[in-house]
Amino acid sequence: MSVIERTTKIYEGSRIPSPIPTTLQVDTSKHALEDILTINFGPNHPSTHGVLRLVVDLDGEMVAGLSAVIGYLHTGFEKTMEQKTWWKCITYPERIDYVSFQVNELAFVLAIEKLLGIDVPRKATWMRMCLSELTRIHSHLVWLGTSALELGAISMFWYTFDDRDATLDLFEMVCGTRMHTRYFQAGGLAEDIPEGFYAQARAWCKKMPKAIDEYEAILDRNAIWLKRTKGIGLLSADDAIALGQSGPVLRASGVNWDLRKNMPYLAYDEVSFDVPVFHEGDVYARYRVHMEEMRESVRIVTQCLDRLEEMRGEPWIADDRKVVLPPREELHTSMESLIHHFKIVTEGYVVPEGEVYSCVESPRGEFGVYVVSDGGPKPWRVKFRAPSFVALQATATCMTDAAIADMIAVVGSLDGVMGEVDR
Amino acid sequence: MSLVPHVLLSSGVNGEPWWIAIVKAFIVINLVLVTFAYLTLAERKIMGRMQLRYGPNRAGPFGLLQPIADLVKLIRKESFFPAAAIDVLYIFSPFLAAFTALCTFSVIPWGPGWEIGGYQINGYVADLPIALLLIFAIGSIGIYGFILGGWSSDSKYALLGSMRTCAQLVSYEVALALSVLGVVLMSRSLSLVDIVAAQANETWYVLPQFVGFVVFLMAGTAETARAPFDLPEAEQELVAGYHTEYGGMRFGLFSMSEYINLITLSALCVTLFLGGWHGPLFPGPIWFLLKLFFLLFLFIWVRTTVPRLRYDQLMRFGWKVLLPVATLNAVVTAILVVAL
Amino acid sequence: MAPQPFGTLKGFGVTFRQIFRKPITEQYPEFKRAVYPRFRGRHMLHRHENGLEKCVGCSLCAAACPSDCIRVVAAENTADNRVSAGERYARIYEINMSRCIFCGYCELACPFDAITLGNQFEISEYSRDDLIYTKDMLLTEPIKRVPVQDADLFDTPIPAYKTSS
Amino acid sequence: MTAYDDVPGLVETTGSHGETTLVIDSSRIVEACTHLRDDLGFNFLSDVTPTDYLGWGGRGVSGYIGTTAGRDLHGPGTQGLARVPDAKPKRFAVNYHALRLSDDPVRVRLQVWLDDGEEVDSVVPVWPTADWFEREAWDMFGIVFRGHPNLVRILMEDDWEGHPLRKDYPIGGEPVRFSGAE
Repeated sequence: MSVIERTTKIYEGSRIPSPIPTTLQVDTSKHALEDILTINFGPNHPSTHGVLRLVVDLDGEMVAGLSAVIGYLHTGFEKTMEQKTWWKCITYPERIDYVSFQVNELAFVLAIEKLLGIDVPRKATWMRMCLSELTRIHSHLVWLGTSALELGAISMFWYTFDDRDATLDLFEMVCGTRMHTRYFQAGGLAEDIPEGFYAQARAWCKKMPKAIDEYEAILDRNAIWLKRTKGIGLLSADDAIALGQSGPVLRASGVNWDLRKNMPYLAYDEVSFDVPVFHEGDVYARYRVHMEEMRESVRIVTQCLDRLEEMRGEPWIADDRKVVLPPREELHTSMESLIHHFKIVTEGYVVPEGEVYSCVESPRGEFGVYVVSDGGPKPWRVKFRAPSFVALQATATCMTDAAIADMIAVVGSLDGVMGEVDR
Repeated sequence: MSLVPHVLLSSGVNGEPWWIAIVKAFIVINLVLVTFAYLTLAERKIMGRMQLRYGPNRAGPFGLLQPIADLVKLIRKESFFPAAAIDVLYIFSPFLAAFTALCTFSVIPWGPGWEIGGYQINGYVADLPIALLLIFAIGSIGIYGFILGGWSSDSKYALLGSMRTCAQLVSYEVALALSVLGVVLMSRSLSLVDIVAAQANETWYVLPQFVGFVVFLMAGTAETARAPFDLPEAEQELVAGYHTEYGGMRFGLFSMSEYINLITLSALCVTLFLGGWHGPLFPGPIWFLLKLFFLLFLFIWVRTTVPRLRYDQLMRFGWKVLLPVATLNAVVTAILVVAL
Repeated sequence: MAPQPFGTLKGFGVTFRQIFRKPITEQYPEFKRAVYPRFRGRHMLHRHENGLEKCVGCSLCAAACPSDCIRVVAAENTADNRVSAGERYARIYEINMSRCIFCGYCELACPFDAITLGNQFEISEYSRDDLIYTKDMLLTEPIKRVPVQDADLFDTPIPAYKTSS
Repeated sequence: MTAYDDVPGLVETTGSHGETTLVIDSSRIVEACTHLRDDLGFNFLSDVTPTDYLGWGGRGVSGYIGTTAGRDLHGPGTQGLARVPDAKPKRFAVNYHALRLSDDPVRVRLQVWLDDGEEVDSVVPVWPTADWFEREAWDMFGIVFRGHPNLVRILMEDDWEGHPLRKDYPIGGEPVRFSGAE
């Protein structure tokens, strides 16, 4: 990883507002206070990605002060998970960031597996990668549709959601639900891959790049789109790192950092893909990163499919009777299997004492799970490191010299999912 | 007789009786209202097809009863108003907007005129020597409806919306007026009937006045607050702009006046640049409608495709691009008209 | 970057082309999209071919439920009242569907394949009380049916709990 | 392990599961963080996570059986409940997950132990991203970060009482709704 030399200067030094990093305060020397109009954007507003509330001080059309207020979707996931067994907890992380469900589940399952020290069959690893990338594309499509909608390009929403539906079809076929699948289990996958998946996924892989071309035809060269996104919401590489940004926001600021590349998990070191990096640090760069990442993800999915097709008939979950539910057909023949089944379902499997931090590259950046186990069947503490939570911290820094319309564009480009922010 | 304005008495250059004008005005208003109703349906249908969906198709065959269903819904809604609103202005503004919008159509010519039962019936409601000015004048009054509505409803979003409306409409009015100057110079008249007649003799003004035509369309888009210049009601920024606090039929009136302004503007564009009702084969009104629908389709198409401009970009575009271009166009036309 | 008027026009071409494509809208109440065989929808309780219920009231599903939406009260089968094939049967079996997250853990947990998540997804009601499904409702075949994709193509080589054991 | 010997206030270095944990004296956390950032290149703070260990080790826990590494039953016949987890020094642990965002990326966890009511210095001057994390920690656990620019609640309402993620915070008594048939 390295910070790529910028060809154009974004801005000098750091712009993190002081003393409070995450709120922009009205500069009384610049703005006459009686001209300031304070407005609540949200929690109910067409373009706040759910329930984000921005308290904005406006000087005419310009944003003079801003602070983000969050917590409207706080549902206490972390507390709830302390009351459930590890097995049941797997259904929770995906509901936190409901757009990148599968990746969140992966992070949590990886954390459990790290504590357990369990070996995962390679088929499960590759399928996990495949589904993670599908999730990434799904999330980026939702992002693209809604962000374009917020800038007024209404049609994009329907085009992206068409392809998103095709993506979700794959999830429905494999996992049984279109979102929130609980398909990844500690030790591997919940079920084998259905035979029809390969063909449909391949057809999807063929279709997707064309669809991305179409999106770019609408937006990429559109004069208004360029005007609205270029040079807006600037964030320098230093500021992005200092503010803990990750994922597309960080890569749009010129930092070549991708957990899949730099700290590979699963089998990301065995597939070839590029990490798109743009150095402008503005909304347009973030848009470009999202578009390129979708292309790269399609590449990864194709490679995963190639490998998965070779692995037909291989086991998809570890044969560890203390953790994994015994095979279905054994329940009627083997007493021991039935006992294990009952023990795992009622008590849950126990996870050795320890604390781990496991992180994956979610569509929004570094999604981390910090898990403490006391050796019992329930987690002692679960904490999610939510990339959107961090991304929203950067709103004030990005929002220098911005108009209301820019604010919408910037908040959209930071790609916050409120379920994840508030947890 | 003395109660009837002088305008109507002298309306017909061909001596049309005044009561025919009133009947015609009634018919035209209703036709415009029907066009408005089905324009909303057409917009939703066309946008739907462009967005891979059907658009409304449940109310009646092909959703043809949808406008009526919408009307019934709007009328049946509670007509509340915010406690802090200035109620007189709050209630008055939608009516002002709707009234002025309906008024302006009166001077648009849509046919050659016919003689039925010995009576001369002209293809317009009124032919004024200053028809073009009248449209702009009444249109400017209509802006008050939007501004007052947003201001009096005592909501910050509505206030921002009316601020934007105010600035945008005033700015683009200038470019709009300048863009038609070339046409006026070429036809040497402010009367729309004369302008149409002049185009029938020479050529459609869209060819010699192409720059004026483009500027007119752009400024007109801004004037009617359509995408990409729909900042006064930018949903993603200002929730609904100046009519955030309006509901029921009052909102319906605002919405109606916007659409009727769009229809009027397209009709004006047809009259000024596309040869009015003239065309081969079909009778005049058909040609008029065809050209009108083409322009309306264009507006809908634009709305489906492009993102919205930012406020300062909008202002810069209006003052720094459209206005100089329109001025230059007018000056060049003036020189050419005088020289030739 | 300078504005690119022709780039802008390209977008117009894309939107115009869509008019001639078939809309993706599915006319829902008349047309129902076929769900995949693994789809997890409304719960169903099953019976053996001889009419006895498969559920033996072991409460494993209730234990497995992450949202605690299943309530089972078991009772002993007697000679003159034999309900299930096992020793006990579920005297009360309720699912609060407004809490259910359709994770499918109950069907994974059930050792007798007595409960499965069917393909029906049209389960909205006007009242929360109506969403508390009792045993009778779960045992009867649902009135609303939805089409299902070809199971041979899409299901696992080893048929799991979706088919009867 | 030698790389971290110079970290100010280092109490001990532990490692498990391929992760390094540096236990830091709570009064010197800012020094330690500054050292980590400036001298060791840990420019990126991933996460700040407190954990409440109230009641930790109150009951026996079973070891994990059946790893590839072997079996650990803690003595037969005990149901594997003979062992209690290792005792923790104080009630709260605050974990800082730092990352060296460079070509040789390394993660390290700084751990600070606190008693109830004990305060710790804010690391916002070191890593600005700690701002919301520390606010969340205050909100959820009631840990006071000295010198934080704006230590107010972030997820809960401003007038909320208590800190929900503490182990002694009562959890809800909302019953699941059933038909009530007996």
